[in-house]
Amino acid sequence: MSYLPYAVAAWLFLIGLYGVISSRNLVHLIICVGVIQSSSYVLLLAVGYRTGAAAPVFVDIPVGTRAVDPVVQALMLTDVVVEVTVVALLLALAIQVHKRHGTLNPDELRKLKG
Amino acid sequence: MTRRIRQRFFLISAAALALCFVWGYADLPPFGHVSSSYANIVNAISVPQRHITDAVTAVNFDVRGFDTLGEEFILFTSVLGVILLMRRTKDEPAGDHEDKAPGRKVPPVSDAVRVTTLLLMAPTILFGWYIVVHGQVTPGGGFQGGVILSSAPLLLYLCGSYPKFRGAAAPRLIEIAEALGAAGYILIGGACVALGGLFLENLLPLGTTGTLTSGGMVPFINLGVGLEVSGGFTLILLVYLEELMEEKE
Amino acid sequence: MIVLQALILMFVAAAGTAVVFTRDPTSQAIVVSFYGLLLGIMFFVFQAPDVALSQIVVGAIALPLMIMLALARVKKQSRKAQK
Amino acid sequence: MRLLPVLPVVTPLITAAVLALLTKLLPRGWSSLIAIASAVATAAAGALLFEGSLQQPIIYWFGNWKPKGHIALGISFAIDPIGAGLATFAAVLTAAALIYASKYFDSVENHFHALILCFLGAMCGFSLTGDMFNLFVFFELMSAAAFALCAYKTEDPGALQGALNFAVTNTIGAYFVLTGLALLYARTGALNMAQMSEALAAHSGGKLVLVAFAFVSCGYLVKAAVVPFHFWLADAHAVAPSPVCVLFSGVMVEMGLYAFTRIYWAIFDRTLHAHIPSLRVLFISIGVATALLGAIMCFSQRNLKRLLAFSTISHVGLMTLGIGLFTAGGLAGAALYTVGHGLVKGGLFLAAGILLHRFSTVDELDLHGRGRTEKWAGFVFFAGALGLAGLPPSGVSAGDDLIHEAAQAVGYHWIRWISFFAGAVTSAAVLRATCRIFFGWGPRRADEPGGAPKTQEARETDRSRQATPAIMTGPAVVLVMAGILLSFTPHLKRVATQSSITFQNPEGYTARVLRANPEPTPPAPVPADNSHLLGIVALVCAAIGAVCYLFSKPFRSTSHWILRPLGVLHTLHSGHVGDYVAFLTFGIAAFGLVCIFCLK
Repeated sequence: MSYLPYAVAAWLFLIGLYGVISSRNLVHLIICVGVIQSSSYVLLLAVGYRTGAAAPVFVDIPVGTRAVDPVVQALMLTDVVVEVTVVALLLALAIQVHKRHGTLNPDELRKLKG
Repeated sequence: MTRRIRQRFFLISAAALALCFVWGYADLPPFGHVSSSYANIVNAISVPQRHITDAVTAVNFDVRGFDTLGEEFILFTSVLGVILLMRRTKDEPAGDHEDKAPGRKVPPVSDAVRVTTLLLMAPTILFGWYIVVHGQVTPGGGFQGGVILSSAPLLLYLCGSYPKFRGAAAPRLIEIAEALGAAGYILIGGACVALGGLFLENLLPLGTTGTLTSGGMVPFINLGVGLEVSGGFTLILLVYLEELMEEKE
Repeated sequence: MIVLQALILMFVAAAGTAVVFTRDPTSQAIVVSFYGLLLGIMFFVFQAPDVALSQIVVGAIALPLMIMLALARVKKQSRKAQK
Repeated sequence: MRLLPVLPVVTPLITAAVLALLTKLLPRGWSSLIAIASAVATAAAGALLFEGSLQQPIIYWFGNWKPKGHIALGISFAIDPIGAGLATFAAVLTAAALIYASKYFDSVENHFHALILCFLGAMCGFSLTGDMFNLFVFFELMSAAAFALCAYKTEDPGALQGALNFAVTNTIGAYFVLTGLALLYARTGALNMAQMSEALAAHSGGKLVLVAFAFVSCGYLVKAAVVPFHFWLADAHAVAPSPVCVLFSGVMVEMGLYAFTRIYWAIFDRTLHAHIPSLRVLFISIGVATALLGAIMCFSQRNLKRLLAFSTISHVGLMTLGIGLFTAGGLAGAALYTVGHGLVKGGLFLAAGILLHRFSTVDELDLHGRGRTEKWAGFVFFAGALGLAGLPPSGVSAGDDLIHEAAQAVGYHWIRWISFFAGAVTSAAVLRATCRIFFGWGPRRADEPGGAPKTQEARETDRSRQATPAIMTGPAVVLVMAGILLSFTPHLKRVATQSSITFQNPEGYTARVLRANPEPTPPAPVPADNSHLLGIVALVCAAIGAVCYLFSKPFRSTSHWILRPLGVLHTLHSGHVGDYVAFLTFGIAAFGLVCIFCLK
């Protein structure tokens, strides 16, 4: 267990990369970019976790209780926003690509060779 | 490169990259045993010094508030970007938009669906609002609540009232709300300077821990973020919806 | 607790792989929404309720919605082109 | 001083929000006026910060969260002359681009100006911040604005594809940065650069630090477009609107190099200092490969914007050589080179934009002889060729001098021949295009078997194209003249060297940030003013090469024969996003393995 989360993070990164290079559809490719992003969630989450500690919300627990890392969680919140905005931009691009090229297959987009 | 060459080339590189991952990650402290004095200090000061019970909110809106300012502008920029990318260019035929083509058939929606979705509207808005305002007390805050709020106009679409919504120039109002939210964050920061502090320095009275007004300027930032996020997401979804509806067969 | 954590991590890894290998975008939109939900549950299990909430509203709702809208737009155009 | 350090970031951002707020309400022309004013104000604030930080670097803690017991809590700006100078330069280029665009991109509804201002705010924050995660946030903000701006001409299929390649590769690069950052946080428990540096120095090394170094560096080097991460650059530049290209080429790409340099000196130097000789070999190899590949690809293009884009890649390689020396002189040279190159390249892209405006094409052969009426654009192209070759009064030559001197000091005197070659070839390519377009020299038809195929361009301007208004030629001429006369600025080399010494002082940096303890930096040695005149030779070679290429058929055939094996390079630049990501994976894996095995 002590290295499983890290292994999952690494796996998600690599499998997402594989999805991107082997994709035949831009929408699929964009979702794979999202999978790469989720690797960073898992890694950050694992880095911020403390065995047996509580969530850093001191409502029902007294101040001073051992809590997990709030800083990392704040970073992850930013990360979530970054992901969704990047995906929104990329999907908009993909829609326009389809409008102009009539295809979403990256193999058929050869406008920029050389 | 052909597909096969690309895949082989990638697999070799990925194997090497996997080695880097293994070496790097194996050197990490075992899971659950990472320590950070930064985190410990933040956990220790969030309630006594800031009267904020949710330490994550304390980091996001107070200690590292400037990051969140950047984050708001990432969303703001993306919204502008999506609007820019989806705009109608001159060479496109001015499609038969539903407000320009009154004869367009509105998809039939049964009264039952209409009533249910409208009934869902109120709880959605309430829930979103609840999540926004309790940001410094319980998990949640401007971002999470904002996204929930942005799903309300979508319900309108589901129940077929979207043309009315659009007709009421609501998108324009949402644009204004979004820009105000983004500008508001900077204005709050600037107000701190005007009050004699540094940018984003929390100078307001801190209030009673656990109430909606605790945390000094945090509730204000929270509201600004909620405005910006709900507006931003609504706009993104609206642009996508319009794009979907503009070309009818 | 540890068993639960290990299980959810395994599920996340498996679901991530499934997202990549679902080649048809429409089915993928459903798989990715499930994946978003799983990530949200994982955040809860690992004591990150704030992130869990935003992951669920974004990963299980907003993101799949955008993907569906984009796909619907693309499909409509393809149908039009075929006519 | 309570507000000034924030101004370069918040001025453009709040103006962007106001512009979005007032869209449709402002009369035509006002939004560009407001945007220009905002960029000028940003430049002024940046210049004040530059002036201030020359005396003493400025540390600014947001929200007044000062370090507690030497542990940084809040986010700090750590402003030194190089960062402030870069922010100022970004604002100056933005102002020029906005002035150029004011007449033709003034469609109030499309948020063009607001996006450019967000882009500027992000670049300023990026160059001033002293916090690792804040750097990432501004990196993403910069990227989000850049992706949208790149695809501005949505009616051009190429623009969408170029923007998509750009967005996917850079986003993946950003995730590598984030992964490296998470590793560093796990080891150090800090996000502030100074604190990370201190924690790493206290801890014995280990592979984690090397892997984190590789991921973070490569993530930012993707933005810097060094080989093998360069593929997206030519695609993005070929399709983006010309004023946006000015910012992409002139400053955004250099931001990637800046970020690498910053994190190396602020975080990793105390841990990796003993390995500088190995790192030097690594970065000089990358730089040489980038410079040569860019130069060769540049000469074989016929699309003017793609030609300029590959020349940017080549010059980025030369800047990489400068910072890859890991000495104050090298960094100072790279800094001057950045400014000199950015000004010249900005002018050239604007001139290419003028041609696109008049003739709806930037294809060199289609434009053959048609540019005779466009005297000013021709002048800019000619002057730009001088600037790229490194003719002495130019900023590029000043940078070259410093880099050569620094290289000699650490035993890499042959680097001058690389910059000679890259300067001569890129300059020859621009001269060739100038002679063809503005003088009508050379054959009208192509007899070029290899080389890049012809491309179609979408118009980027509307209204009448009968004449070119002064508002378009003005910024182009001013930028290029500033670029080739930059060396006349007094104390240029001394200020640059002094700033670099401040920059490369990790102990001083940590003391300033964490202990508010200003350590005086040792004064810089006055650099010898020995212009190596190599630029003149490069220019002469470039001129001879260009003229021979245009008039002598045997010369052309020979050069094609020599370049034929390089056809494989054209095949590699396939425009396929999968290929690009495969190369990115390869590059990062190779960089990582080299770090692990050579820097133990």
